[in-house]
Amino acid sequence: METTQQTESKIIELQPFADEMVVNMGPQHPSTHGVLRLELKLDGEVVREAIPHIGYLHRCFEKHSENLSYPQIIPFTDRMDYVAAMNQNWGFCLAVEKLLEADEKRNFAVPERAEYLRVLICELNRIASHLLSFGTYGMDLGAFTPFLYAFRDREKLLLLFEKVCGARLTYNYIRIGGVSEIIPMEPGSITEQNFLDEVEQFLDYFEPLIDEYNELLTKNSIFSERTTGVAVMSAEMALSYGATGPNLRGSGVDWDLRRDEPYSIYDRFAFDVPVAMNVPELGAVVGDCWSRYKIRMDEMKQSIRIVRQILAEGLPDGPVMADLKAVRPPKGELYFRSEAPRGELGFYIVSDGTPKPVRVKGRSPCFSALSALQELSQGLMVADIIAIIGSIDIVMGEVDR
Amino acid sequence: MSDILPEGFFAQVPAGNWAEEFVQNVVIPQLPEAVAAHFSVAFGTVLVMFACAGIFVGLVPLLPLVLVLAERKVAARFQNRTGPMRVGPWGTLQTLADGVKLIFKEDYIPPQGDKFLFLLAPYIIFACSFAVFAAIPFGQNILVSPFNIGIFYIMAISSVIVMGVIMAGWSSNSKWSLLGSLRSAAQIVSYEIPLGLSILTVVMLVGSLNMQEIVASQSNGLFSWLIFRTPFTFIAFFIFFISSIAEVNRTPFDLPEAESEIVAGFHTEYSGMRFALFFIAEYANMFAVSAIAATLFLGGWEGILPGYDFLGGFPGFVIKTLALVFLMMWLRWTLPRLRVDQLMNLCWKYFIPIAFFNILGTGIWGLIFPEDTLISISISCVLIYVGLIGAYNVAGRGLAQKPQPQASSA
Amino acid sequence: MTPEQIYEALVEQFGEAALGFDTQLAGDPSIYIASAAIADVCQYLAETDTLAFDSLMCLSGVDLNAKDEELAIVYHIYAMQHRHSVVLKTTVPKTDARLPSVSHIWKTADWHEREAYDLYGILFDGHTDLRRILLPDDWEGYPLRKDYKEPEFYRGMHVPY
Amino acid sequence: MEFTLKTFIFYGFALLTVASALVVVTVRNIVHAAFSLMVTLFGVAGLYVFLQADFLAATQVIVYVGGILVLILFGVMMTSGRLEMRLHIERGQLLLGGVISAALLMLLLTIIANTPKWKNLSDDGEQLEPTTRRIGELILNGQFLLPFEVVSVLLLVALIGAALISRKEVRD
Repeated sequence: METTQQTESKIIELQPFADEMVVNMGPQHPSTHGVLRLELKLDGEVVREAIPHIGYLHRCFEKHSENLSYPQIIPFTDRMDYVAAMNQNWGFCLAVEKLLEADEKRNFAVPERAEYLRVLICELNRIASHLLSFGTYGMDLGAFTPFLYAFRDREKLLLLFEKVCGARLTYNYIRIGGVSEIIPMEPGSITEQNFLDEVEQFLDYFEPLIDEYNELLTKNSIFSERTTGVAVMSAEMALSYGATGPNLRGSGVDWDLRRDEPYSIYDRFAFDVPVAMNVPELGAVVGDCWSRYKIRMDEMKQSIRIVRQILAEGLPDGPVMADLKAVRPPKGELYFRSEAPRGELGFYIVSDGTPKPVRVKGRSPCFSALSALQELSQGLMVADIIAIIGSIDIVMGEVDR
Repeated sequence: MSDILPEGFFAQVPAGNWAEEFVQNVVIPQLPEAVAAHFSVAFGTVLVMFACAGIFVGLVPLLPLVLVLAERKVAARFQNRTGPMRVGPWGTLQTLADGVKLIFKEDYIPPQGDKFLFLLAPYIIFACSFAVFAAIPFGQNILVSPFNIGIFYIMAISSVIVMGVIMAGWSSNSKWSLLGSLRSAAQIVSYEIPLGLSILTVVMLVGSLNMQEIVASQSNGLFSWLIFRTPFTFIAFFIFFISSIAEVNRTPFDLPEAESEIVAGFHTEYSGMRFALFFIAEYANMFAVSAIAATLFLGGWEGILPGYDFLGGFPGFVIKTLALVFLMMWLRWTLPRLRVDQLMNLCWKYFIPIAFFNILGTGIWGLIFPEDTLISISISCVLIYVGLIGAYNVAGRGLAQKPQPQASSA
Repeated sequence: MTPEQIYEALVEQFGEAALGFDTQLAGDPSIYIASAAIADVCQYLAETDTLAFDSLMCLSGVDLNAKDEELAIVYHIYAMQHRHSVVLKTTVPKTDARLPSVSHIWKTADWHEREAYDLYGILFDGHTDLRRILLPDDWEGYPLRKDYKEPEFYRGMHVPY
Repeated sequence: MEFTLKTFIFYGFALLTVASALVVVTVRNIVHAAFSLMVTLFGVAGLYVFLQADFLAATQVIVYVGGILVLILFGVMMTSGRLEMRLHIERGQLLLGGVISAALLMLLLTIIANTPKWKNLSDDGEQLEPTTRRIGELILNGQFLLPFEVVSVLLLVALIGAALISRKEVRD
C-alpha cells in the first residue's frame, strides 16, 4: 500500500524581493543542543516563524527494540537522554518490572537495597543533568563561566558514576530487577561506605555552590532581562503540548510524579516540588524562560535533600538484584512513566510473552516540549530562540531516539 | 620637514618637537661637518619619525599576542582553570603557536561570495585598528604623531572599521555573516554617539582635541584627572567605557559575534590568517579604547603625584590601560549577553540622554568654575561620592535583594 | 474514575463507537474505540468536566504481527485534575490506515501523529502538517511495520551495514 | 612647480579620488559602487588635509564613511533581497545626469577661478593653527548661527520622521 498523498515535503518558494530572510539554524549550530535544525523565517532580527526539523539523531530505538531482548534494550535507553542516562535506564526498567509484577505466577519484587541505590544514583544524575542545563544555558546567553563551573562540578559526579559502574556517560547500571553491583574499579579501591562518604563529600561541597551560581547567573540583571517575560508558556499550553517536568512546573503546575504518583520508594522521602511563581523584582512571570530555568536550580537542592536522607538512613542490607532467571514478561501491554530530569519519561511496552518486546515506544519529554517551540517563538528575536531552546532543555538524543 | 609631509596634520607642540630636538642635539653633532652642513633638520626629523613609526608598527601587533594570552589566563583564573600551560613556560608561547597554526590553515574563500571584497575586508579592519595607535600618547614623548585633532582622528579612523565589518559580512555570502555585520554596523554606529558625546565633555573642559594637551591638562596629580574634575566627567567616563566595550564588540555587547546565536557573526566564513587578522584587530581595538579612556579620563601618562613621570610616564600609562583591559576581560567572563533590542535601548534611551545631560552639566560647570580650583575639585569629589552612595542605594539594593524563593508545596 | 467507569460513560455517550473493554492481558486495561469515532471520543473525554482529560501522555502506533490486517493506535491520556488515566485503543486496516486526528484537542498530538505517520504510515485526517518527522522526507516505506523490508540503497548509500 | 614627495602624495590622493569616483559611476554591482565610494570619500579627506583642513578631513571620514555610507549600505542590503542587484541606466537618466554634472562642474570651475589664493601647504612659513577654534567661533559667534540651528532643526525633523516611518510596521 502506498499513500504518498502528503509525503512531499514543503518546497519553500524563493521570493527574491520578500522582506523575509529564511535562515537555517542548525543542524550544526553551537547552541541548538545537538543536531536540531530550525528553519527560521526572519524579518530582520524578528522571528516570524521557527519550524523545528528533527530526526538528525534518529537511531531507530523503537525498531531496534523489537529485535532485542529486554535487558539488551537498556543500553539503548542510555543513548536517549545521554546526560541523564541513569534515569532513562530506570524508566525502562520500571516499565518492564511493572509488567513482570503483573505476572501472578512470579513473585517478583525489586530488592530494597537496589531501590535505595537507584534513587541515590538517579538523584545524583538529576543534579548532573540540571548542572549541564544550567551551564549550557549560561553559555547560550553569552556567559561562558557558568558553563565551566557546571562542568567542573559535573565532572565530580561523573567520577562517582564511574566508580559505581565504570562508565561516565552511558551507564547501563540499572538493570531489570535491580542494579548491577557497586563494582570496584580495582580490587579494594572502593567500598560501599567509601562511596557513600564520597557522595556526602560531594554534597557538602556542592550545596553552597548552588547559591553561588544563583548569585552568578540567576540574579544577574542581564540574565534576567534576557529570560524574564520571554516565551511565556501558560499552564494550559504546557499541558496541551505535553510539556512535563521542570517545563510544566515552570508554567506553574504543581505536579511531580515522584510525589503525586510515587513509584519506587519516593514516598519515603521528604522533598519539595518547586513551582514557578511571579518574581516581580526581576520581572519574572510564571511560564517564562527564567521560571523554567529557576525550577532546575531549585530542583537540584531537593535532589540533594533526597540523597542526604538516603545517606542518613544508610543503605539497607541485602541483594541488589532480584532473583530473575529470565526476563520474560507476560502477554500484555503497559505504559509507565517516571520523572526524568527533563520531564515524564514514558515507556509503552507491548509484550507477547516472548523475551523480546513486540513494541517499545519511548515517550520522551523533550519530544513533546520541543513541539511547543514553534508557537513559543513567534514574534520573538533570534536571541530569544536560543533562550527558549536552552530553557526547555532539550537533548536531541531523546527527541529523535 | 615642512616640504615633505603635509604639515597641517601635525600640531606645533609648544615645547618643541622632540624628534627635531633629538636630531638637532644628538644626530647632527655626530655627523661629519661636511654632511651636517647640508643636512636639513626637518629631513632628519622625518627620518627619525619614520623610524619610530616603523618600530611602532612592528611593536604594536605584539600587543594582541600578549593580550590574547592574558585573556586566556584571566579567563582561566575566573573559571578555576590554569589556562594554556604547554607551549613555552606557563604557556607563554601559546598565542604564537596558535598564530602559526592559523597561518598554516587553509585559506578558504566562499565560492559564491564576493572574492575581492572578501579578501579586502580583514585588511581594512586590521589597518584601521592599528592606525588608531598613531594618535595615542604612550608617554611624554612616546607618540607617533601629535595630531592637532588627535581624538577626532581616532574617532574618524575607528568609524571606518564598520565598513570592513559590513564588507566582511556581505562578501561572505552567508546569512549568519550578514546578520552579524548588520548587527555590528547598527551597534557601532549607535554607540559612536554616546562615545563621541562623552569625549565632548572632555574636549569642552580641556579646550583642545590634541591628545597631548588633554594629558597636559591633567598633570596636577590624581584629582586633576578629568574623571574627578567634575561629576559629569565621572559619569562620562563610565558611558565612554561601556560604549567602547560595545564598540569593540565584547561581552556583554558581543552580539555581532555571538557564537551561540549567529555562529561567529561577520567572520563566520573566515579561516586561517584572515581570521587571525580579525582576531588581532579585536585585541588591538580593546587595547586602543582602553588607552583612549586612560588618556581622556585617567590622566594618560601623568602619574598620581604631580610632576612624577617615570620613564616619560610610559609604565604608568600601560598600567592604567591594562587595568581597564582587565576590567573588560572581567566583564566578559562574568556577564551574559544582551539582546539586540536591549542593546539599542541601552544606547538610545539611557546613554545618549545621559550624555547630553553631561554636556549641559559640563557647560554649566565650566561657567561656574572657569578654572579648576581646590574648591571646584573638592565639590566635584564630594558630589561624586554622594552620587555613588545614592546609586548604590537605588540600584544596588535590587542586586542585594534575593529573589523570592520559589513556592514549594510538598 | 476507574477505566471501567470511563468505559461505561463512553458507552452511554457513544453507544456503538466504544467497542469493548479489555482487561484480559497483563498491564493496563484498555478501551477499544472505533477508529472513525476517535476524535469525537477524545473531544468528549477532554471537554467533559467529570473526565477532563487534559493531557495526552503518549500516542503510539502498534503493529503486532506482519500477518495482521490491522494497525493499532494507542492513546494514553491523563487528567491532571482528577488524576485518572485511561488507555484508548483503535485499529485501522493496513491497506487504508486512516483515522481522524486529535491534534486539535491536544497539541502534543501534532508531533506524535507525525511520528506515527512517519513510522507506520497512518494518515490522520485533519492534521495540518502531516509529513515525516524523524526520517528523511524522501524515505520510502514505514519502518515500524512488521512487513517492512529495508531498502538496499538510499540515495546511492548502502543501507544495511 | 617643483616635484616633491608632497606633490607626489597629493597627486596620489587626487588620482585615488578620481579613479574610485569613476568606478562608483561605472561599476554595475551596487555594493561595489558603495564600497568604491568609500575610497572616494577617503581620497577627498586626504585632499582636505592638503588644504590644511584637518578637522574637515576627520569630519568627512566620520560623517560620510562612518555614517552616511553605512546607511547607504544598509539601504542597499535591506531593501532588496537580491544583494547583487544590477543597475540599469536609461538614456534619459544619462542625459539628465550629464546636464546636472555639467552644471555642477561649471559651478566648481567658477569657484576655482574666483578663489584668489588657495591656502595650501606649499605656502611655507605660515604658522598653522587648529581650524577647530575658527570653525567653532564662526558657527557660534553669530555669523553662521542661524543656518547652523536651522540645519539642526531640519535634522531633528528628519530623525523624528525616520523613527516614525520605521515604527509604522509595529503599530499596524
